[in-house]
Amino acid sequence: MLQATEKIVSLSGMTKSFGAVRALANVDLAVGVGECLGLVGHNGAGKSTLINLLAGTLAPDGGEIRVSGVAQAADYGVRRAGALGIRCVFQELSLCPNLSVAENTRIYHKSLRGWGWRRNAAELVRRKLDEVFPGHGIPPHATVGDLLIGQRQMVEVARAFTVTDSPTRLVILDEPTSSLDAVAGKQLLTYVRRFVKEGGSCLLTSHLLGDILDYCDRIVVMKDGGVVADRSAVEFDRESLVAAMGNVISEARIKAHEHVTAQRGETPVVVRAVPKQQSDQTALVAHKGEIIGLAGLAGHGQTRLLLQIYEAAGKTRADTSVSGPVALVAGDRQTDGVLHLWSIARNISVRSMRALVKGGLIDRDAESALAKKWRERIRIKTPDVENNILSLSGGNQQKVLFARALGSDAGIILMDDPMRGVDVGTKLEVYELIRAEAEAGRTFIWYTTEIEELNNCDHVYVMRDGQIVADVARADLTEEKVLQASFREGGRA
Amino acid sequence: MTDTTLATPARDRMAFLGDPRLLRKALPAVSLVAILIAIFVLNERAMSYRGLDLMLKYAVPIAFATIAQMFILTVNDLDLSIGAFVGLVACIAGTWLVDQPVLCILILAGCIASYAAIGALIHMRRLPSIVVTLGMSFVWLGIAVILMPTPGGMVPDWLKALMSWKPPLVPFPIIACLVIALVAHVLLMESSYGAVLRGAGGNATAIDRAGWSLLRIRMSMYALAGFFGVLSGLSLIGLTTSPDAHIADRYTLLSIAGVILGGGEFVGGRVSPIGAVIGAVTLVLTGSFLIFMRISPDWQIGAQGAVLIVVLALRALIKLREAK
Amino acid sequence: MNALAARLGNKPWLLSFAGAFAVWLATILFTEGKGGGEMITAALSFATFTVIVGIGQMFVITTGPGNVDLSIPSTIALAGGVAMKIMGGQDSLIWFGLLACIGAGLAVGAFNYALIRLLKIPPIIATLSSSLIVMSVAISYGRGLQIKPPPSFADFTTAQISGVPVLSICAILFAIAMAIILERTIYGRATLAIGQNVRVAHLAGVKVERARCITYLMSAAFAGLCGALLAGFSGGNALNMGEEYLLATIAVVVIGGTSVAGGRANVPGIWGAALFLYLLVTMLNTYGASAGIRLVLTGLIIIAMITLAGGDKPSR
Amino acid sequence: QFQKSQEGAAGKKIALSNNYAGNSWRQSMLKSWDKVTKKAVADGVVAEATAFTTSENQVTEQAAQIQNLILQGYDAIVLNAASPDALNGAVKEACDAGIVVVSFDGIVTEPCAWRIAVDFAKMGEVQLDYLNEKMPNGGNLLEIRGLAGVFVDDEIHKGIEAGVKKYSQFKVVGSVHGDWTQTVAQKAVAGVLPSLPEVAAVVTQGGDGYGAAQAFKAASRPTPLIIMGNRQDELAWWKEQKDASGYETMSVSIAPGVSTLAFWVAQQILDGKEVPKDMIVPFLRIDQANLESSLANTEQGGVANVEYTLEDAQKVIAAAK
Ligand SMILES: Nc1ncnc2c1ncn2[C@@H]1O[C@H](COP(=O)(O)OP(=O)(O)OP(=O)(O)O)[C@@H](O)[C@H]1O
Ligand SMILES: Nc1ncnc2c1ncn2[C@@H]1O[C@H](COP(=O)(O)OP(=O)(O)OP(=O)(O)O)[C@@H](O)[C@H]1O
Ligand SMILES: [Mg+2]
Ligand SMILES: [Mg+2]
Repeated sequence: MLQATEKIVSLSGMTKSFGAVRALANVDLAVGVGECLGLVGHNGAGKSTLINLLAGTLAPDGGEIRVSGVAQAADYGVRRAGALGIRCVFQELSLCPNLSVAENTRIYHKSLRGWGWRRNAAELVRRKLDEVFPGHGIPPHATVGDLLIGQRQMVEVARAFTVTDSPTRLVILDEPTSSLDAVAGKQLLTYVRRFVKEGGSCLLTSHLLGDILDYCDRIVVMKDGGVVADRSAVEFDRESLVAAMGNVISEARIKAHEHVTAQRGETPVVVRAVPKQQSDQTALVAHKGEIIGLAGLAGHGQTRLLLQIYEAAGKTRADTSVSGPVALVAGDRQTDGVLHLWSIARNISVRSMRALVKGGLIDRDAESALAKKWRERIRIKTPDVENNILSLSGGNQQKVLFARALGSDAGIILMDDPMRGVDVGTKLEVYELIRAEAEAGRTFIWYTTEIEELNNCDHVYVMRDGQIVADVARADLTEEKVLQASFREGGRA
Repeated sequence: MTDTTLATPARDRMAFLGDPRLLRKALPAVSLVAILIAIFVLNERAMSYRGLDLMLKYAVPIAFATIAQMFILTVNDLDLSIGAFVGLVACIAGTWLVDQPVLCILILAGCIASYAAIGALIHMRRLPSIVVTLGMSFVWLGIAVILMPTPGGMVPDWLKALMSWKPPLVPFPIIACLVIALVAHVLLMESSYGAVLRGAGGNATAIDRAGWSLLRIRMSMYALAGFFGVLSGLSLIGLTTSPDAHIADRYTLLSIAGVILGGGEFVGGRVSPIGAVIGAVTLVLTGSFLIFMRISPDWQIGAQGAVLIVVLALRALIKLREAK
Repeated sequence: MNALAARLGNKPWLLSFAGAFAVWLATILFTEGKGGGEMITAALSFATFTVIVGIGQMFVITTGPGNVDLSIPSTIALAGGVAMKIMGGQDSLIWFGLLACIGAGLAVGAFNYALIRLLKIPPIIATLSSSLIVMSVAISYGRGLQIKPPPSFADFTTAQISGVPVLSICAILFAIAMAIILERTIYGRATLAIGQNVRVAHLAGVKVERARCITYLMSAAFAGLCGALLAGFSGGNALNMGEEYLLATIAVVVIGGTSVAGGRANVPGIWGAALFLYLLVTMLNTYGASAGIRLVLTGLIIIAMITLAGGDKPSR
Repeated sequence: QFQKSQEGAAGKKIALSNNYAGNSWRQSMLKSWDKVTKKAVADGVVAEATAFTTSENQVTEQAAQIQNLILQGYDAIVLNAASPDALNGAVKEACDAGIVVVSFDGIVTEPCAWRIAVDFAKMGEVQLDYLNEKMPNGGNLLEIRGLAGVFVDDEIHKGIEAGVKKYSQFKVVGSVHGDWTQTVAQKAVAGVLPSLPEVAAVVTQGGDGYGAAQAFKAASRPTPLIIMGNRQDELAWWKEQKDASGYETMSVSIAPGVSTLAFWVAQQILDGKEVPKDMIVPFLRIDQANLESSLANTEQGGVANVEYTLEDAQKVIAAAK
């Protein structure tokens, strides 16, 4: 009884299966009042499924949900959860792209009605955005579809914290920082701390273990649909957390690359691109076999530069020249990556169809073999590559997009913050894969919002306001340098 | 050189503030103005109260039908039955409105209710709207044919009088179109529930997760479509003064074309009521334009197509310039 | 019931065949078995034309919402006229006539695509406009006069082998080829990918514009071919001979299990739906219902069938 | 006398409002109009006689077209209406603007307009009269109707119904809608044919006889007596059958050239002549005897036609008085 009063929600014996896949097996979880609970686990461990049960968007096969100690009936759903003050920011964003930021806020609050509802909604969300993400620069009347993915993420997070008639008691954030740059990510986590300090509760998942370790009070580790560890955050360090998740990695492997310092200019130039908005002639230059990093705050033209290079593939234009075929790993899965009606296999093979043609027709065996090969190589968690792609967890969908590009014949691979939602273990393996491919002659241009990832690059360009503002060699790379270039105001380079 | 390079980032920031969106919104109006100017050049008599009144009379029922179609398109469905439905409404009103107005209104209310029921069926069984409404188009037409095997019937005088009303200064069709556009705009674009309705077209899951009933939303949209379909049928017989089962067959295509001309899209809940009305009026005016150009009958049909293409090509030009 | 729906959901085309069979059964129950075979023969003959144009429309609809070819009826009229005029009733010119009708179709398709690509006109309005222009061309080219097909061509289009029309056999082979193209060629996959999401397809390396171009060319070419065959079958071309195919193509494509939202297509379903629609009209004609009742029942039966099948479920 | 008429109508503008151009009958109609009015304009009988066609066979488009013709300032509108009632609003508006409206073929009921009517019901009835003569013992009939919900279809059907009532030895065993389109008729007939008993005769509405013959042939059924609709292909087929086996039938329809009659009537009205509001134009009937001559006068692939002169028009007007 006493325990129940201090828990905002407690789940017990939660079970959920999707066909033959057992996503959750008898999971217990509780979030305390005024607590920030971190939920970690490998891709496909069952985090999002658990969150969906808690938010009421999925019905469990078995188990009990208690909110503030009250057992919920079988008709527990989003409406009930909402009424109880449970708000959720899902992994795959749920904003209406055709509506403005303010209108999307109205959708969330039935009480925003009558005269001036739009102004009230705009004011509500603007104030919350200012509070959570100072300096966000998102106009409340902008249409969400026009926003960058990071901005959309900010809007959705801010919206979850807005309050009208019923209080917000528990905010669930499923990988909220995956699309945010480092600065916005920190802003959010700082706000979360303030929120729990004022008596709110928070459930947070992330593959950035540092964030979890630094900002959560307690950490629950999931593995293969079950909870394997549940301890106070101070009892974990990075090493032990990773170990609990079932990945044994050595920091040595991360560092390994630092010794290899490729000399620039030894190989031919394969990409040269001047950003459209560049005021001088500074160009991004990539030599064959290099890994080029693109850094800077989210939304400063990195994705646009990648698309500029993508569009110029095989052509020579005044500002961009690209030699050889190009493949792209999208980071914004929903709008840039996933073909939602297709199987995993077809989603992988779509970029390589030409190579799979035998006698005028696509060879199905070869297609399936390609998919299976990549399932093994980057461990896409699925019983059958013929399953629909949406049956995969978010991180595993991202792996499919990796497989699509890496499995293709492209010599140049563009990556648009490709590790969104990919777990630690896989990330390290993919880093290694990328290095191996680069050594074999592939060129990578890699936009990332995680500054640590830049360590894998041979050369880094920092972008601001659509322009390249810094050009940093591997040897000179420091976090300060990148951040400084990202923020510096004043004279153009 | 320096000028342009310095200007770019600023313009980009402007663009972010919604500039291209505004321009895109203005495109339908551009087509309308272009065709109006062309008509006035060909025939200055058209540039008068009487001229506008004559040319635009038949735009009123089409505008209603287009708005009806727009409500359906908002939730990513397509209504292939609106033309037949308008025809049925015309026949129902022609049969009963004079003698038994109360009964007639009840029947028309029943029609609107059955539209809502179709929406519910489509939603609950997750059916492709296009097949269901195609089936319904046969049903509506069939009922109309049973009701009125040969054209005929009575139209109340007040309805005729309303549709041929000549208010001072501004011709009635223009007033009517403005009112239709504004009412639909307020319903869908300005009201707070309108945002929810459009949101259902943009991302139904998001709306569902926010706790709204998608069933209710779809039923509302279909009921609204039915309501505007009824208004279309009534205004149409007010003009023709007599109904006919096939009277509005063409409205199905015209209404879709009107919404699209007005900048609406087939999916994603991106529609514009004002644009839709402008689109409908533009379509009607292409017909007038043709009559003012004397073309041999062989090519008159084709010329209607050509006018549409020219009007839309104008927009492409503007878009192209804007892209640069 | 649910199990049935689930099974049909996996193979949506089965449903349209089941529907066709059911109406056929209902008809011959009424006639006490009389004329069942002949009815199937007639259904096969007439479904053939719907299938040929329907497959073209299917590819267009598959490329995504808003894509639909409204110029099919006019193309049929134009190409039928072109073919008959070039054949001029002479057996020796049949092949030229066939080439010409396909050529006429390709020309219309190229025009449609140019409107869509170069002038950025939404497909539905582009094909609507071009249908009007094509009709004018057909009128001024043929002046509304009917020209008879060459005897051998007429014989070929109406020939039967023990009750099975030769043309239907050809159309079945054609459908099989198209199903293979859809599922197993780069073009087919590209079309399916575009229909799901153009942007994703483009970023996944799909040649978007190439596939769209082929799609519109194909749809018009099939309509052109159908125009010639139809003129051969019915003893001459006519301006209004394609009118019924505007709604019919959309109907068979969608009833056959192709998704209007794009990205999911189904070739066998088109055959089933074409047979179903034909036999449905036959059934109601046989029952002798009045026109109004017939229309109402047609609508209700279509809705009932699709409701029985249940909704869109994600497939592979 | 001709001189005088020029004074009144010369300088006046006449428009033809047509709602459909997609079949050979309408094409013939437009061609006749063109031929006769061109000469009339050249002779100075009227100042202008332009034909206008809508892109779809739709009441609403034609109504809008009439509104625009009013705006264009025509003195007379010659009208083949898509609906007898639904254009009344537009026609009334035209009359109020002082425009003479003459409807033909598809006539309108608005009292202010003139009507050159065809007795469609009669067209249906004569088919039965003929059949009664040919087949005193009667038999089964198949009826091919037009487009459901259109008044012409209903009128002809009523005539056929009346005929069947009159001659009770006939029985309609099947009825399909052929939408006045050969391919549609062929399709519909092919569908019901297997379920029908022996058919002695096919009664039609014009334009679908050949399609019906094709359907009977495809089903390997004996060819019944099919009433034809004056189209060249039908007449040619009839001639072929006649030569081969002595096949006998009849053919009725309206001559597309009735548009020229309407033109002359409009001209007479503009000329100040007193013209009664309702006139009747006989339909064009072809029998076994005049088959050859009619066929010879009909363009390949066209429709049997008659063009009218001013004198013909005056006769029709006189007959109506
Ligand atoms: N709709 C579905 N159909 C079939 N299987 C599903 C479905 N949703 C999830 N799964 C499966 O359930 C398991 C758990 O998925 P879940 O999305 O909860 O993982 P996750 O821990 O959130 O992973 P990630 O870190 O990649 O987001 C996975 O194996 C996934 O493939
Ligand atoms: N961001 C986007 N959103 C939507 N559609 C897009 C986007 N980018 C590209 N497209 C579509 O892709 C088309 C260009 O595709 P693509 O270059 O693949 O065509 P293609 O067949 O390769 O042509 P070409 O052979 O000339 O290169 C555009 O016209 C557009 O329809
Ligand atoms: Mg997840
Ligand atoms: Mg390309």
